[in-house]
Amino acid sequence: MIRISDTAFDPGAELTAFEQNAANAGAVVSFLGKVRGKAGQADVSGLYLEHYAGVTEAMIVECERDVSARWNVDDVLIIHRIGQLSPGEPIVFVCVSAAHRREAFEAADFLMDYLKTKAMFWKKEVRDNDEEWIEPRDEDYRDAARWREDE
Amino acid sequence: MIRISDTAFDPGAELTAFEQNAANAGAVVSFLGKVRGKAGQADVSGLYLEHYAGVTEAMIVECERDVSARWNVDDVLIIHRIGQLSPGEPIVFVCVSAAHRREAFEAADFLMDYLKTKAMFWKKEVRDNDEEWIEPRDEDYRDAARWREDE
Amino acid sequence: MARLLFFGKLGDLAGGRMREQSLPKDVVTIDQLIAVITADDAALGEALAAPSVRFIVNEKMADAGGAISDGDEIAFLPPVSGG
Amino acid sequence: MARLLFFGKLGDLAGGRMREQSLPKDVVTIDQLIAVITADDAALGEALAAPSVRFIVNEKMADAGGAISDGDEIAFLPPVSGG
Repeated sequence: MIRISDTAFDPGAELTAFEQNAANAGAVVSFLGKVRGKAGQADVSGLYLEHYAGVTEAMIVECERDVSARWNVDDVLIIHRIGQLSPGEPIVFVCVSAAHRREAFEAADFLMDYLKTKAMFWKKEVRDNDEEWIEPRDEDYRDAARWREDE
Repeated sequence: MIRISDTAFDPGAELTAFEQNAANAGAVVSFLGKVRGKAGQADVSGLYLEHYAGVTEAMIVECERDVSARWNVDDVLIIHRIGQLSPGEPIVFVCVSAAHRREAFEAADFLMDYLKTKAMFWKKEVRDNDEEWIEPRDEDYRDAARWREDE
Repeated sequence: MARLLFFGKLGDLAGGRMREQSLPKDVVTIDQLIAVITADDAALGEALAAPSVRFIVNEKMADAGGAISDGDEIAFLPPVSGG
Repeated sequence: MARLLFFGKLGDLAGGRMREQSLPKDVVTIDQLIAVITADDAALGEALAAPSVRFIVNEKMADAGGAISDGDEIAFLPPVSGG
């Protein structure tokens, strides 16, 4: 399930709904990404995120299919914010349930690498005196490349 | 923080408290382990877990210190059930917050390997017609061994 | 009329996320469209021609030589940054 | 009196998680304690002597040759299974 929304969400409530629905899963891994209040030395006053409505969702659905083909997972939930966000607010929340923990960990890790380097979101950091459209860090690309060789 | 308890807990509420307290963390990874209703073909009616009060906690605190020495994490929460549990109930919940996601993922993964193969818990599976004290699977030991070479 | 979409920093440069533009008869590839835009707005044109920019035509990935025609939706994508 | 603790399947075999036992004068190692227990209860003694069983004396890891004395807390641990 994929949900892209311009309103705030509550990761704890989402985890509760997800795990109670994962009746026979032994393992549930979640990742929560939050807006940080600092970027290096600079104070961050907020983020602005945009996406390509329709296309972004369709590509994430395809990525979820890849995950299901590659790992034995029971269920996947992806929530991603767009719009204006303040420091401390959730940006992204990924939940994966599976029979065993290794699969849940790997699938969640893979989905986050996808969302960071391939999913069609654009993020502007608004700082005290300027603003900047963020691009993936080198380590984000390296993380994403980990999955390539055994594909 | 480590909490071993013989009463049920709510992972969603725990995640909410944890992540709201992780004010400047960019990444929060959680792992939830639940009682599965099946063990192979057999129906599982419940689990019974015990620990070595005092010693189990002290060793987990030491493991948390290892995690802090090895990864740049902000905070760690470990909740582990003992006593009688029914299928679907949470057994273990681990949360790790960090500035960046790779550290949060690795530390949570490491902690789960520790809890599965080294922490002093003993788990009896109660099935329809028999019961069995569980021991780690071969793959649990293999997972735990991943962390050894670069220690 | 083609529908042009600009995301991220390209939207800021273009002064808007979307514009409608009729394509001259001899503009049949993305490259050629970028040349037309550059004639009007050199800064935007240069940004659109950067090697890191990708293109989507009618919701499918395309390359700079990809065919376009009036009525298409043509999106210009700078490097993404989700999560 | 020593305080003996049996966890997991060892507790089931011993018929209880805890027992108090006074150690004979010549019982000064865990090995020797297991021999005493075996004389009384062969099944339990054999289980305690299994290579996978670990020992904790006064909250510190010990090996089978480790010294014990009256008043110690001696714990017998089968393979763990948390999480």
